[in-house]
Amino acid sequence: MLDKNGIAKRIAKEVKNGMFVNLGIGIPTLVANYIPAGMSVELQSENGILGMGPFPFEGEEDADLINAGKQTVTLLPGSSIFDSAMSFGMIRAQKVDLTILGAMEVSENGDIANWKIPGKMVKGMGGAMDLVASAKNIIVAMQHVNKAGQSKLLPKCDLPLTGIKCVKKIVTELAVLEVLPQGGFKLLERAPGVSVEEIIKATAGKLIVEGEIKEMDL
Amino acid sequence: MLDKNGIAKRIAKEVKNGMFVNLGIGIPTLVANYIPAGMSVELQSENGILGMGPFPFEGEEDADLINAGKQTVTLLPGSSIFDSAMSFGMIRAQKVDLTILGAMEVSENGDIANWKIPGKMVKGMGGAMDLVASAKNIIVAMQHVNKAGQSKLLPKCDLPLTGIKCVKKIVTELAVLEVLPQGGFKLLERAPGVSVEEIIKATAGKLIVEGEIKEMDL
Amino acid sequence: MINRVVKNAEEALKGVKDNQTIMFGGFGLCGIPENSITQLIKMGTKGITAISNNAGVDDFGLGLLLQTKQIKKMISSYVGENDEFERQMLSGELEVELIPQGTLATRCLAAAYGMPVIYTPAGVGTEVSIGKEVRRFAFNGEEKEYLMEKAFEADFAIVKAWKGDTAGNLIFKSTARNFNPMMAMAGKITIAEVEQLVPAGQLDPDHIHTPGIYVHRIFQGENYEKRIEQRTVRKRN
Amino acid sequence: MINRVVKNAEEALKGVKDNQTIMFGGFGLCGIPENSITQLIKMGTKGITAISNNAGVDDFGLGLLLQTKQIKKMISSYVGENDEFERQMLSGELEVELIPQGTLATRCLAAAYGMPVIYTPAGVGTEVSIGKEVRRFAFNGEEKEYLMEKAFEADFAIVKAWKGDTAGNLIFKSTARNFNPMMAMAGKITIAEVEQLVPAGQLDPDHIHTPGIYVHRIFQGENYEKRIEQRTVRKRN
Repeated sequence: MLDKNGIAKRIAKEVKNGMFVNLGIGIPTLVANYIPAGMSVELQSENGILGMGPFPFEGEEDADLINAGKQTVTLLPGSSIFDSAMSFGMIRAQKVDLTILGAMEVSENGDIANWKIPGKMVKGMGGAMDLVASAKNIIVAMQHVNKAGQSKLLPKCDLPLTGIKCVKKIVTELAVLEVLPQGGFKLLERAPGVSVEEIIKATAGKLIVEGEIKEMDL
Repeated sequence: MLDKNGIAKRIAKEVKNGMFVNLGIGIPTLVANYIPAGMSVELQSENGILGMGPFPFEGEEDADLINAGKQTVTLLPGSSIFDSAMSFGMIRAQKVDLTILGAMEVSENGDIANWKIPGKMVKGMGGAMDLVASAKNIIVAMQHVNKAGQSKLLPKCDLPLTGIKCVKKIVTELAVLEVLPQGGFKLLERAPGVSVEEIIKATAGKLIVEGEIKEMDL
Repeated sequence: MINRVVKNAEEALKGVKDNQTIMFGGFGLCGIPENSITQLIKMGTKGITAISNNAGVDDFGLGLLLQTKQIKKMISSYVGENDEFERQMLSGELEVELIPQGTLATRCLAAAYGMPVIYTPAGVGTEVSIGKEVRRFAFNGEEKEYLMEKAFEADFAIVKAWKGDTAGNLIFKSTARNFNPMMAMAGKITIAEVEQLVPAGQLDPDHIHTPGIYVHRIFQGENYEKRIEQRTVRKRN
Repeated sequence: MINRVVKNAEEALKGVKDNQTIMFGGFGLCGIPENSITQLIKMGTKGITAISNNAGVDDFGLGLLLQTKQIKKMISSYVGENDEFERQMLSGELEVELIPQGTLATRCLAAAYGMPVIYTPAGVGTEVSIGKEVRRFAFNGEEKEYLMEKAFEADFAIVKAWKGDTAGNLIFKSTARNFNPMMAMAGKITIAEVEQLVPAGQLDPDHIHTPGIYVHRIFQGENYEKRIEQRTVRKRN
């Protein structure tokens, strides 16, 4: 079973040379720590950065330079700053190659719910609805089951949707799964020490298990 | 009767302090020469300038700095440069207060034709269709009659239209006329030495003459 | 050059009335018009419909106008980090319209560029699409559904820039740019406060983010706090 | 940083095939991609559909590609100043689609910003509106008709910038900016030639007009002529 850093590490393997990547808040943010040093990748932050760098050294924080999570960050050489219209313009025009974000629920046809729990204070969708509606490649990083022990990989989302038919891949503490175009979670890899049976038990939506399922190579 | 410079000089009186103005090619360009020195006016050139200045001194031409007529120009203090999308964005959003352009024909309901003569080589509408469709205040600078002696102020335009119901005022070598919202050219002023009868004769569209028509004060 | 300078926030905000719609630039606490917010509190303007990506924090930014109950409605994409906001929202005192961040940005752009509506795929198939026109378009070899979203109409836009000149031209610094340029272009009347106001001619025309034609009133702000919402750092090794 | 640099025009234009749609930045002869036009002539690429505000003059700019009959169709707003153009157009060898300049710019912006269509009032009631959806919208207290115009789809966009860096970021100089930024953002593959190519990190991120994400190939151009179409001057007194 993976911890948060393990999930991030596994997702980092999906990041390829030359990609522009948008990382959501939470586990996705950790992915940046596992991108190999020699790889050419640029991080987009939807408040208006391309080429976002790590947190600043202590004492070098700039109130005018934050990321979409409102954290102080830095810029790398070759970075650029732009306004929010251009930022979401480039997201809609699919210039960002890969979007990694968290979710509360994903359905077997790729719907995602990650912004609202009825009855609880709703903070808003931020840029998530724009990202999931436009991105050509969306990977969800999340726990396989919620705190109540219920599967978050469902036949149909119960929570209000953020976007429909958009999730391509899911990485959880238990497994890597692909969402098939015709529907269904295809099991690709098991987390170290996790059995296929455990994954079957934790998956409420249609799970497709074909052939031998290899353990992740981290 | 006015010459081209006279028409420009009369139109310059329509320019008020604090206006952003777009001047078309031909007579409208001359208007800039007659804006009083102390007046705060900024010229917009639709290829991407606000605060356009006069032609450069000899030897100071910059190939990268031209106006919409492709002439070398200069920038005044407080000027800004922007791309064509923003330029026409500000035109559509009616940020430009006054548009002055030439015409081949104007109809009594304010339609304008100034881009195409069937059977002749058509060069294109450039930015004229955008300007006339959006500008809140459009003044046409033109000759009252064409070279064949026919009136250019018509009941209905014969030539292909550039825009509909948009012209607010017309200044010709003979007169200043307002296009009424309900239709019709209302005669406002006569050019020096021109009689109302001459204007009536030169106007094919509905002309409204009420009370005494004063001579222009230039 | 058309001079757009006014003396201070007081003069800049003249004419702002109760029950108007006001755009506020900024993302989180970054690039917010601090002086103008303070002035609105002084003026006590009520019933504000605020178009702003966020709602500040309890004791800073738009959170201050929530404490004084001057805001009637928030149109935002994300409104966490604010207890008083939550209280007013749950009690029904405050009306809240949550819309996708890109939709918020693009509805500003639409107003700025004289486009009455735009189409975006954001929110298709979600509750955001309720009551909106859904239309299929093919674009770049992919056919999908889009929502029609309307250009904002705001009585005032209040933005914060780094540098500005007397002609109203604005330059933003780093991610304090965010929503400021589009809102500056979208307001019926636009008010800009700047950290540095310079004479016209001192800014390179090629560096200007927002041309002065969009900025009706500009003033030199003072005492900027520029609070950091989430101070994240790494250690030197 | 993702390196976007290619050696020269030859390498930059690899993959451009006959019968493709290409956007060309520039207004008149100002800010046109001179090196790439020369390279297209060398390559002899035929059947080009060119999206460009103008068509150059007889012996410079896109006029050169007209002389070699490599252009099948021009989508432009204004095409004067070119005898060969006129001859080919009147003889029917060249297809010409004239559209309003703002529509041209905004159809680029639509592609750049992932908006399948936009609405503009330009051309309502004229022959430009033929075959297009006309729709009434109210905006800022005025109700009027708008035409629906589609985002361009271009296989390549070829632009010219003043400075660029190895990450593909572009800065334009003065009115050589014109259509270049929108086209750079609108091409499926975007090629940028620059007068000065500098290492990533040398351009101020706040000054960049076109972020490198939009620019797939960048190269240092050479021998820029930058011809002036209408040299207008005043005398010193």
